[in-house]
Amino acid sequence: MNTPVGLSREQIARRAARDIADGSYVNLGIGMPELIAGFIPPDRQIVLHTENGLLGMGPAPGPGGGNPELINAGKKQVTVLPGGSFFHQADSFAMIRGGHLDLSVLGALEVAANGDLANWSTGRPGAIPAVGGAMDLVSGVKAVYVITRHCTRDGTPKLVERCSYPLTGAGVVNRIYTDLAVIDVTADGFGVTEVSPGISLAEVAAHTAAPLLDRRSSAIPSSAAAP
Amino acid sequence: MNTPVGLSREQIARRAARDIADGSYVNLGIGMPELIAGFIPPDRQIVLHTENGLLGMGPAPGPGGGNPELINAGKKQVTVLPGGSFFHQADSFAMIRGGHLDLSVLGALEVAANGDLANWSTGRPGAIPAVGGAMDLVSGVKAVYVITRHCTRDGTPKLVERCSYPLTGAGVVNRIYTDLAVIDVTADGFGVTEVSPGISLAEVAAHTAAPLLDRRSSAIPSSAAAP
Amino acid sequence: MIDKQVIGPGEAVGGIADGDTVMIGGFGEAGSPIELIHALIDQGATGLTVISNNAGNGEVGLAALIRAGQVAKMICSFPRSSNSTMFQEMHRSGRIELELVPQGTLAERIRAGGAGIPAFYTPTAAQTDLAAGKEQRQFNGRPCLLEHALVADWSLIRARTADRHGNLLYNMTARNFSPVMAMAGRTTVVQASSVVEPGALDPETVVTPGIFVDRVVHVANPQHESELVASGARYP
Amino acid sequence: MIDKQVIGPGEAVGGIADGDTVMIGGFGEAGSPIELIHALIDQGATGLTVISNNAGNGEVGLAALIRAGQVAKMICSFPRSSNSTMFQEMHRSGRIELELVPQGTLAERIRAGGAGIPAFYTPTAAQTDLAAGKEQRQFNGRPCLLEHALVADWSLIRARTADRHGNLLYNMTARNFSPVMAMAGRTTVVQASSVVEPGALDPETVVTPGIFVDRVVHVANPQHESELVASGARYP
Repeated sequence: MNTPVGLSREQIARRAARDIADGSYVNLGIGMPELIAGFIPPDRQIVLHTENGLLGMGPAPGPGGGNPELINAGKKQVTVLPGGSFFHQADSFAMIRGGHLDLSVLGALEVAANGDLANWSTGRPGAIPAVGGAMDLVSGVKAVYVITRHCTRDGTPKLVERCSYPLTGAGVVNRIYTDLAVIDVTADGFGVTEVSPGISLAEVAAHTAAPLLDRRSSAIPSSAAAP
Repeated sequence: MNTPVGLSREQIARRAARDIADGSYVNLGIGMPELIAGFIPPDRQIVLHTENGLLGMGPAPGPGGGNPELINAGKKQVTVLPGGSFFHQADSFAMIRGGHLDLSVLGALEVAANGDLANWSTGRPGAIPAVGGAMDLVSGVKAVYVITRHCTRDGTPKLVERCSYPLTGAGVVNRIYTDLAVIDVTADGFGVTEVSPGISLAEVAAHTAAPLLDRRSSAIPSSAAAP
Repeated sequence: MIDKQVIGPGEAVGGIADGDTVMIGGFGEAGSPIELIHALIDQGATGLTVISNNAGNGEVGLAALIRAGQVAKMICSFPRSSNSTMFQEMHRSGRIELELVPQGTLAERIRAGGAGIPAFYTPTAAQTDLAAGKEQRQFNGRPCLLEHALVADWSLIRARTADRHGNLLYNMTARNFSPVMAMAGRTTVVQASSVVEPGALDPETVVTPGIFVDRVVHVANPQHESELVASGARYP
Repeated sequence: MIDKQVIGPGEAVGGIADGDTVMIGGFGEAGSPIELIHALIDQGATGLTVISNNAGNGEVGLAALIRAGQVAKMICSFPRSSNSTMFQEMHRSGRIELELVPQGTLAERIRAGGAGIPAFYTPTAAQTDLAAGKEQRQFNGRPCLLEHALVADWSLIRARTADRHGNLLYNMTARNFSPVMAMAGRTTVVQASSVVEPGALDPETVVTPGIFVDRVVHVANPQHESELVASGARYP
């Protein structure tokens, strides 16, 4: 089944960025979450944390301005903004594990209706597992958002009743931003708070492998998701 | 029973200082241990640690040169030597508890023949207990020396079979420097390795409330203790 | 825009409630946030649990907070002072509870609170009276105690320099407990002798990153506790 | 006189023995002590347990040490690399063991080793496959795992500046694991881009105090791993 065409990667990132409060301390995971940095509304100041040891991370350096010793967790060259600071790994993870970061935005292989997240290993025999800081982030940060395509390339739903891949953390996800919808993880399961322009709730449900609750508020029309 | 006249406080400190190896990292307790800093042989460099957050502690400042924010664990004003560094309490005690300091020199209320040390509380009803870093030092530092008068002012031996005061640590003392002798804590109990000039082993034994082993080596004549 | 600066010590300690737990930085007077403590006396919250290495000197700062009857419990390593009997009198008469903690264990429990470590083992204080009531377990052949993290509703600390993001530098041995208390306070309040713009501090030399700090108040010339004590001053 | 400086990388890694545990600093190439690693390849000790966040890139540095067959076990958080299959091949063929540890737990276990904490509890990795074989216990209503300290016979790290006492400064995000590894190594060996006299560093800004450092070797112009990888270089 082909997934209907909803938001682009950039549009998903922009939609997620809208929900990050002014003054937040935020860790953005590798991949699609990184795009969020480019869409922070101009009236807000967000402090980005990268777990390899920098608070106040700025955008990629201009041509010729980079330094191989000023990198982010994805090992890409970055910059440091005024008010930034460097620190070692134990201090960096004290920020994460001690509950000092307001938000962690991560990608996902699967998210379950009970908030379980799988994003570090397919568990396939012979695959080399690599976890990095994902388990620390989901266990320590105040809120965890997932930003992901609603389905895999072959159309398999990533939002499921129970994860089939090894867990990164149990019951850790608060909210999911996809090309098709914005979905909260509630005590009763997935609650759709927004569907993307041109997408119906029935389409979202058809591409989700778990029941959906309609939690859309008339106060937040789905057209608000338009970029 | 009057205690015979052996070494002065300064002579005990000088004797103990002779045994501190070049390049050692040392924490000196409050009181008589502090005197050791003035008797380090000039051909040796010893790095002094003070647990309130300084490595490379120097002597008291000259007149008018002090700073109430540059103090030692006894809250006296000190200086910082070239190569020194400041750090917070958790890092300071990581040095102590992580086994990075070579030597802790402490005072004592009592030392037992099994190496038990009591130096933080008399356990008297109504006394306000205060422990500071003593328990951390004895549990973490590679070697613990005690420097003390052999007896209390009223002549009661401080070297005993078993401590009567609450312990600072069990089996932690390696060596004791007193006005009368230098005594190692061995698997078999107190071993006298040196007696002070003019003092006999019998006199040391008469003022010690535990059996003494004669561990004096002919290679180290007792006159070597002369200042 | 991130600006954690507040107007004065009164605003800085606003919200501290009866029964709260408050960490107070300093080793003796070095690093003690005396203006914040005095503001807390003015503010009047009672039944406080105070976590601080010492129990104050003379009749100013922490000793004055104790004398004011606002502290129900002290968690500290060294509550004796040569020039104050405030804590001792209150403790002997049963008006203030004491939890005595070895200094290194105190620092480590505070750091653990800030770092999200609920508990850890340490050989410090094993086989002593301070092991009473604590779980014991052997590691590497040594008896160790299980020690629990300390967190606080508030941490009150003093810094030499702060920027408006809350990045902090300290002054020599006045650093002591402040960096770990900044981590372990749900709301961390800093009095700083100077406040600068973000970007004025070298990111390599920041000791406490701003993420650990909630409020910064500029106190250009903090009082020296030892001078107040020597002059026989009392607060209020 | 305290002078921890040694002559070259060969002398710096002298004494590393078969079967030793070696911590190696760095997050990817940032902070990786590449000259010390190459000296260890020349030196030839085998059966090593290596503790490092990653498992190397290309065919230089840590990847080359692995290829040389000197590593029996890796303890790391992220052994995958886009440009190296060295570790993966060795692991799949059963020639190298892997202990996978979440990055924050890895950092905290190393710090614990340096701080004399034999074990601690953390919620990280509870209820996941990485909890297998670990003790679990509830704190504050959350399941937590018991994690044991990591120590090493040797720590090999890279700094920007060292003095002859071993006080260290780092360069930006190349700091990463080095300060905690310096604490947890029985012998800590540092390659520094510049070596200065004691007193040249501001005591307020020292990141790693010299007490944690045993040997300093001056490597004025360390190679850049990414450039070596891009050029297809192999070591030796």
